[in-house]
Amino acid sequence: MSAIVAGTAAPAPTAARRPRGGLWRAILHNRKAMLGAVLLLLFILLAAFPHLFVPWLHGDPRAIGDLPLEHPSGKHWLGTTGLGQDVYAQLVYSTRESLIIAVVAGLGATFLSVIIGVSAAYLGGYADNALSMLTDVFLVLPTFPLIIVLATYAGKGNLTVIVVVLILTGWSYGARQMRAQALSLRNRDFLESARVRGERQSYIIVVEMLPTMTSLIVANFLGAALYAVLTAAGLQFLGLGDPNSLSWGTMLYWAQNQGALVNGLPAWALSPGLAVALLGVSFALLNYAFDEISNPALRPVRRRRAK
Amino acid sequence: MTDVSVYTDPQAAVPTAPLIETRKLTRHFRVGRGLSPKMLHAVDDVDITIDRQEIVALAGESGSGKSTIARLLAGVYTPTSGEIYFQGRAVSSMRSRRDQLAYRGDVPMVFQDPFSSLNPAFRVSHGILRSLKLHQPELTRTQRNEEAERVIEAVGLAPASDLMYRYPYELSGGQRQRIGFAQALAHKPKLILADEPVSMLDVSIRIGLLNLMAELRRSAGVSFLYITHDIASARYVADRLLIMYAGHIVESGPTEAVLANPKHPYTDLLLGAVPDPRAPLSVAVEGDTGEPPKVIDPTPGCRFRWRCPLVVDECHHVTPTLRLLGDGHEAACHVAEPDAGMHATKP
Amino acid sequence: MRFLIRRLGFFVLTLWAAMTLNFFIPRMMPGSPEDALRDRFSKGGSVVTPEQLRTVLAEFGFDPDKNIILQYSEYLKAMVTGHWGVSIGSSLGAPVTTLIGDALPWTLGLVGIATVLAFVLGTLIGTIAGWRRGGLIDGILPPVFIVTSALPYFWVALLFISIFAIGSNPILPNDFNYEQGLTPGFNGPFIGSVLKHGILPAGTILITAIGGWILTMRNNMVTTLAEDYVRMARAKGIPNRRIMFGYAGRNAFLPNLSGFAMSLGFVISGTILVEYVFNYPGLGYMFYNATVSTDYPLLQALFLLSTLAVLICVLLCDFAVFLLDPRARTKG
Amino acid sequence: MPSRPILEVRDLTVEYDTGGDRPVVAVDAVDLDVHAGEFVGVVGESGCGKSTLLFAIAQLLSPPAAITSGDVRFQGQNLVAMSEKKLAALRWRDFSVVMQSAMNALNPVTSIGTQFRDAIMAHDEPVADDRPAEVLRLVGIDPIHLRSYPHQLSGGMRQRAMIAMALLFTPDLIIMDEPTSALDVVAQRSLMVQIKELQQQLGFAVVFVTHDMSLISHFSDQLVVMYAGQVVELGATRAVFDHPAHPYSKGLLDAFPSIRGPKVPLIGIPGSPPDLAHPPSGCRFNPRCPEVFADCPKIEPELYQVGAVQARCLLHAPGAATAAEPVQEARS
Amino acid sequence: GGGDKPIGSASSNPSSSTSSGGQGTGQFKKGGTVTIANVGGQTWPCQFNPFNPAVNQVALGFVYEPLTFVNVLKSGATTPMLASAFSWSPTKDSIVFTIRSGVKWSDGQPFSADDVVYTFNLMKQQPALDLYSLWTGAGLTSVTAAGDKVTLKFKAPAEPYFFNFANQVGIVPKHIWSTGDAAAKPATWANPKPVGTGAFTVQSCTSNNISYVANGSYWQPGKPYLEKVQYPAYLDNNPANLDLASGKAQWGGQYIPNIDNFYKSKSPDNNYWFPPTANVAIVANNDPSHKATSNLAVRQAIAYALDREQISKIGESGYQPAANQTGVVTPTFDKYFDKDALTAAGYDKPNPDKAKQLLQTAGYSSSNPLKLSVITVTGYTDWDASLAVVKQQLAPVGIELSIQDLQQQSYNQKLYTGDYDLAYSSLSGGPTPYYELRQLLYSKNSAPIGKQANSNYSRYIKPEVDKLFDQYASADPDTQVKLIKQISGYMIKDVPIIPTTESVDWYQYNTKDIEGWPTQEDPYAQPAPYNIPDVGQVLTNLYSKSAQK
Ligand SMILES: Nc1ncnc2c1ncn2[C@@H]1O[C@H](COP(=O)(O)OP(=O)(O)OP(=O)(O)O)[C@@H](O)[C@H]1O
Ligand SMILES: Nc1ncnc2c1ncn2[C@@H]1O[C@H](COP(=O)(O)OP(=O)(O)OP(=O)(O)O)[C@@H](O)[C@H]1O
Ligand SMILES: [Mg+2]
Ligand SMILES: [Mg+2]
Ligand code: NI
Repeated sequence: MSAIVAGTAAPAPTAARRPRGGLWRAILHNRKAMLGAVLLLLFILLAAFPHLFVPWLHGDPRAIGDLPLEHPSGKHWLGTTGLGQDVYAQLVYSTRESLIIAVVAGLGATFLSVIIGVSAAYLGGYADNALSMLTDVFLVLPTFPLIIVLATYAGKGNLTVIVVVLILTGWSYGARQMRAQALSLRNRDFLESARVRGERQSYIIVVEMLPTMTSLIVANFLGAALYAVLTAAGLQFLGLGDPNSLSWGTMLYWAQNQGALVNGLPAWALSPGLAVALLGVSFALLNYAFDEISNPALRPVRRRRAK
Repeated sequence: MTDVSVYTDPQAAVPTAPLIETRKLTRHFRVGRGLSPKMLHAVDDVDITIDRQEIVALAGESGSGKSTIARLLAGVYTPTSGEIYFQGRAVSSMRSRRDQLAYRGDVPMVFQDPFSSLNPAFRVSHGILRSLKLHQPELTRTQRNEEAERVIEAVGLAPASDLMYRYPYELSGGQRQRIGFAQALAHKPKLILADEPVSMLDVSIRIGLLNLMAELRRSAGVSFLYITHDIASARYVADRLLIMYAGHIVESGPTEAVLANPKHPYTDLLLGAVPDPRAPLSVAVEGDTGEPPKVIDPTPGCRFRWRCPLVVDECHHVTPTLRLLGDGHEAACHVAEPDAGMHATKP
Repeated sequence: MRFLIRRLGFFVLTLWAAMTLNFFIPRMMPGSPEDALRDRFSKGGSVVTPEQLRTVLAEFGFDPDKNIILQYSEYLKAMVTGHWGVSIGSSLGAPVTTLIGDALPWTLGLVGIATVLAFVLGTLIGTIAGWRRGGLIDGILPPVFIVTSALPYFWVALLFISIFAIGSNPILPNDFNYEQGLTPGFNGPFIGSVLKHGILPAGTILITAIGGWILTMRNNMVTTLAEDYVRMARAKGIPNRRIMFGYAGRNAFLPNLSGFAMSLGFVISGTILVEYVFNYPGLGYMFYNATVSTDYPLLQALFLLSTLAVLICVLLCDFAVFLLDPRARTKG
Repeated sequence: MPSRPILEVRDLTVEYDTGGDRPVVAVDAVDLDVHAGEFVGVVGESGCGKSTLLFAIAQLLSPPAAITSGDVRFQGQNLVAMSEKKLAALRWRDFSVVMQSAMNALNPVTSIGTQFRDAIMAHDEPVADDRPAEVLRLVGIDPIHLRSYPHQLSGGMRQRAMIAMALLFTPDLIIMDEPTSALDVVAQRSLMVQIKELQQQLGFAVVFVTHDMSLISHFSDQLVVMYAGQVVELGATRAVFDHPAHPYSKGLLDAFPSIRGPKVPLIGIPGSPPDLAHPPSGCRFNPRCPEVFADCPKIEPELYQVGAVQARCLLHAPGAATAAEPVQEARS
Repeated sequence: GGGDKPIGSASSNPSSSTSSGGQGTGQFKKGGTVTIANVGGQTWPCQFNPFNPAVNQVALGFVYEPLTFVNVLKSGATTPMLASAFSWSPTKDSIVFTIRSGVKWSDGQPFSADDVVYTFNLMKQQPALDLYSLWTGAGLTSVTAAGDKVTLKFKAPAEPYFFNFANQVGIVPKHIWSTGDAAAKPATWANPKPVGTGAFTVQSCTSNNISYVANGSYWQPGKPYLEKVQYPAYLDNNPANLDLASGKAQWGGQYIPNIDNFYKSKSPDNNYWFPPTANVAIVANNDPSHKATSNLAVRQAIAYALDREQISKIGESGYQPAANQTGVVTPTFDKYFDKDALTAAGYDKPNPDKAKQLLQTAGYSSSNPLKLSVITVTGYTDWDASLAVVKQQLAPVGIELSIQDLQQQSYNQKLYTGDYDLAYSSLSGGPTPYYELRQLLYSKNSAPIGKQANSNYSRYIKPEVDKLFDQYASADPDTQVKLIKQISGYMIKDVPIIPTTESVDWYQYNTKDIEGWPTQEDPYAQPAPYNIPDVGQVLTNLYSKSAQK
């Protein structure tokens, strides 16, 4: 699992000088962002309307067929599983769960990061100490074993459990960044200006402070989503997910346990991993591009020669 | 700067009391946590009085505590000790949200840095509209918009209907600074705390804002606490001038009197350092390095004694207090004398 | 100095908090060592009463009926004094220290070295890419590694196995840390075998981990290069190499360093998959096993160890920042 | 001037590629001469291209900025065409640069002494061992601070340290970009006086950039007023202050109050500086000019000789009421 | 084939009861190595304490030997090991073993009846060692020696426990276990250098691998033929399977998906054989608190609805044969199998119509479908696959099955305390069906809901059945067969559990160099390397072809 997914280390102070409408334009003008966005869009379509992508013949991803371990063919584009299920159909239908895990866990972790990081920075004093400590404890706890313990505790590796576990273990990295950024904002004059104006603390945190951190929050979300995709796949691959669910990690688990690779069925073994990788890549590309968009210093330069 | 409706004071509760007054206002900061906490005396025993329709300039070295005073008055910081009286009423007694809102409405602050004092995520009208909503809740949405346009035009930004929907980064520094003033005006204030409102601006824009302040005082009856490094601009707008050094007010008096006849050696030094193209080059080389003082756990004595050319023994043991040395002219110096300026600067 | 004392305070507090969690989390898991043991017994086709199982476990030092607070205080004491007890899971009776002692060198050797290598190489490549922004290296490596950093580790591993290690005469071994039958020691064949067995797992770690470091370092570098002191160094006529490493690189590196320490927590987690796929006998798989077999003593020791490892790394990185960044020294 | 100038800038144009439709022309066909031992002040509003001009002179521009035309001749050699290697040899030894903010221009992670040493090692020039201490003493800093790190010095000390560093090889030209803008008036005054003294003592030429007209009035020999990337007025400082020829210069001089003399109402210059990617046609100052007339938006003015100074204003164009002639050819 | 004597019969001649397969004494030259690929899921802790259930798989059979070997695959045929003979008292509450003479411990000390007595009494003193609850559960009252005779006395008829005490208890040397660390803490003693009577001794052990070498002074003349045994620690199936396929390991105990393609086709020397030994079943919760599953009609409906052949074929890739409702594993225990009863009840083939009908009588219909959930263990992928098939089969008769994959821990807890509707489960067998059926159906193995049951998780309680089990212990072999047929009658009648497939020994063997493997034709022991003490039987029979040249 690559841990180093979340954003740049130095949040750019210029980050916030961007109008909202400009974001889409910026994405459209950034090749990496475009590629990432297109990939993500494709996955969203797959998740929303899987049936459109699966020809009527073998549409039910779970249906047990009588032709197990088939090689890819016109009928089964990516072959069949050990139970004779159509791999391609499974791949398409699995998008939904994998995407849900990524998005929900990403949102959840980001939400926690923001709440805890920003509160710590804004409240200061003992509250800051306590919250920072909590963050640090979660950071140094070995994540994966914790996940295993939690997943085991929850008894059943169903979707909710995995998502909750990913959120619980995924927020701390972001919270630290949030806190750092919020600290740098804390004494910015526009916040004091709001205070002098007579605004309440809660209003200042939520309405004045958070929007200026948008780019970091988005970067954080993308990083957390990437982390969630990869970790969830790892968990399911280890058999800690629900083996009856339809998701890429589960497909890999089955492929591994039914010996897809060693039995010469690479399409079955590799395609779910590739899907995970592509979803991951789309998040990583967006994240990377987002850095460029929010920090003009990182934008690619056209080299021009004087004279 | 047109169309500012003439400001009428809704008769304050205590008519004789000054608009705002501080008594022994003190603010200390803790520096260095843990084993050896130290106290930084940012502001010590400061007495300031500002009357209605008065512009008071506060000048002094960087780090001398000017902003801290403004923030204390604005309620961003709470005083370590001492009290602020607004129209005769102690600010610390204003506990309820209503009282506090009312005070904040009367005493807005304009921040030093036009680049960081507007929230980059919102249109520039955001702060103005919020102020109107908080301090004039009776207005409807359209009325608020109209009022916002009015104050934006009042600070000389036209066309307001266009400017107010821009984002801060779409405005120049001078325009932003004016938005800051407009935001303060939206409160229908009695006193605007202006913390170095022009220091970041080009000379060409700077004077426009100073003129605006004078205009607001005249037409809307607003008082100002004008904080600056720039003595010349203080002279341009202010009625009275306060000179601060290391957390103390060291000299105060009518602007012209202080400039013409500085009593405190620091004031003298400061005035001598102001470059002036209209005056011939006076190369009076001071051996002074101009290092700003940090007042950490001070001992009694004059805080300027280390740099003072006139230092006497007494300066090392007794903290000088403000003494009346002329018509409304006070200085905190053991050696300053009441009559004619004793350290003549001009040959 | 105060900085160091504060860091030490943080260290102790965090360790305590983590250890407390480490105690309670496993005990919140369903099942118990008895159940796990019972499951194993029933293979023999015999009837064993739960009471009897408890006697067996009691023999190995497990007493579930003891007051939990008492257990907790004894646990803390045991952890601190190094009396980690014996496994009550699948390695029933094996001293935890021995189990860990056998596995630790392999984990450190494989995952540790690969991770550090990824960090060092990634930082180096990132430095160069950032320095020559828009150049050849910058044009190729960062985009490539964005992609690899998003690949699932185990999937890359499987891919590698199917490429390099399948068939009757594979190029590289797919499992174990060295060839069966070799006697461990400082002899050529053994070391060669260890290296050969390490290539695939380490290569996989490298490929998936290096990307993040390249990207962050590159971005830091680009940001740093815009700083005035870099321009100033150029104005001084200082040679490029010195500017690249001494001025830009060093400053760009600092924020990465603490990021590195923080990411170690994730690294230890990653070893589970490495060891699982490559049948590499290290701590990761042991962790997994201990978890699924409710092996409290082993689990606790492993938790302690990995928490400690991360904390020490954080501390070391703090210390390195302390050495490299004079500002940290006086901040206090 | 009797001797040939040590620095001749001819037709220098610098553009920033912003990715937009048109580049920002931050320096537009600037000509400038600096003679040995001369103190040349460059003033102008924020964003008018002063820093860009300095960096272009010192060949320190980095993308997206690039010199698109013009020469910079220093001691007869064209710096624009010079290779990095030769430039590096020339830098610091013959001309040095003092940057706008000393906090950012000193490498935060190495000591002042190391930064001196870096500069010394980058050049073959023989330097006495105690030279750093000597120059520090020159600017009034205790050499003990060679061991200090930048953050341990106050703003004024850092600025002085920068200036000391610039004096290391006793160059012929020092380029200073607002070296006092971050300082208190008192500190600013004392630093300026010191610079002036050193200049008189050591005889180097100074190009000094600021936007503070009043500051420059006391110290510079020659004055260059810039507006929107162009030089709008040029001449001996006293002459410009006494009889400003360009309405912009007049506006500037009217824009700040004085602490002496009678109190007069001032007006300032209304409007705001133009967008350099889309500058106004004709005279760039015409939208803000109080003396604007019909030709202004149509005809782009050149520098015309007006008494002792040169000004880029159509009021002084040869055909206009005041007798003036273009000076382009007159220069040799 | 040797004599298929049931356990009860006394047999004194070792060579007469061992199987054929080219066995004999000293007929093969020594040499060669066999490598075992059997996933232990852990690295080796290098302990060889035969009383430690976590490690006895690498100690028993290799180093330690039982008194008598009981062959499960041959209905409990016995092979004398450390006891050259045994005889039961007529009431079967006392048994006398004749201890073999001339046996030496691997450290050279002579083996004697004292060691046997010591071993059993140690288990009495240290209840933790008494893995099979001989002293507490089986009613053992005394173990005494007289010359080369050792007598075990029981409170009650104890023949069913013969399998445990004669076959599964490894005899340990008194001279080692009565001193030092071993004596102080026999239960937890690591025993890193085990001294036993077995055919092999531990040469070296690392966390990766255990190397055994032939015991030079082994009591069976000429044996073992093999020089060495390597037992690497595999953490996961895939690497082990790869090594088996490539021939790097020759003896496997592995589930290999698509084995014909992946393993058998790789080499003509690669062989496998999966002898069935017990049932895999859907255990229904018979407790009245579970409305649906305590309803006989529902259980019958499930039993009728299932197409066990299909479950076997798709779910288990055909490796595990279909089971039958009698609960008797065939063909292993064919002689206890009452085929007629099965056919009479209509359970010999799937009958979905009948199932639907039964469900209707129970009040379920397509508009009111029966929703049931079945718990299973995460990681048992073949079970998952089987259940996927079961689910598909139950759907048309109107049962909506949801599959809950649980971690072993949670699964166990639910299973033991009865917190489930249906559970997919399997138990181990024994030399006769009695062993498995008793675990499944004997009321003393049950417990109220919420309390942990020993093995009767379905909570099937029927005094008539209990009585049949009680009679079995003292019955003669023929009566025993009858009793088991009667018990399986209750399986058909009450359908307490629904067997689906028969669990098998996963067993792969490579004949390139090694021969002498157990085969279907010569099932002289359970063949998978994880069976103890059967592994010892196999190891003494294997020989290297290359060493014969
Ligand atoms: N929140 C704070 N915590 C600690 N010290 C503070 C804080 N705010 C101000 N100070 C210290 O108090 C002293 C006075 O600061 P203040 O900002 O009032 O000075 P100033 O006169 O406004 O300076 P400047 O002209 O540079 O704005 C300084 O030494 C400053 O470092
Ligand atoms: N990286 C950049 N990309 C695009 N435009 C730039 C960039 N840097 C500077 N500019 C533009 O170039 C112009 C000149 O900038 P420069 O920094 O030279 O101004 P300056 O006169 O030094 O201002 P100041 O007094 O504020 O230092 C400005 O209008 C600025 O907007
Ligand atoms: Mg201030
Ligand atoms: Mg500049
Ligand atoms: Ni990862």
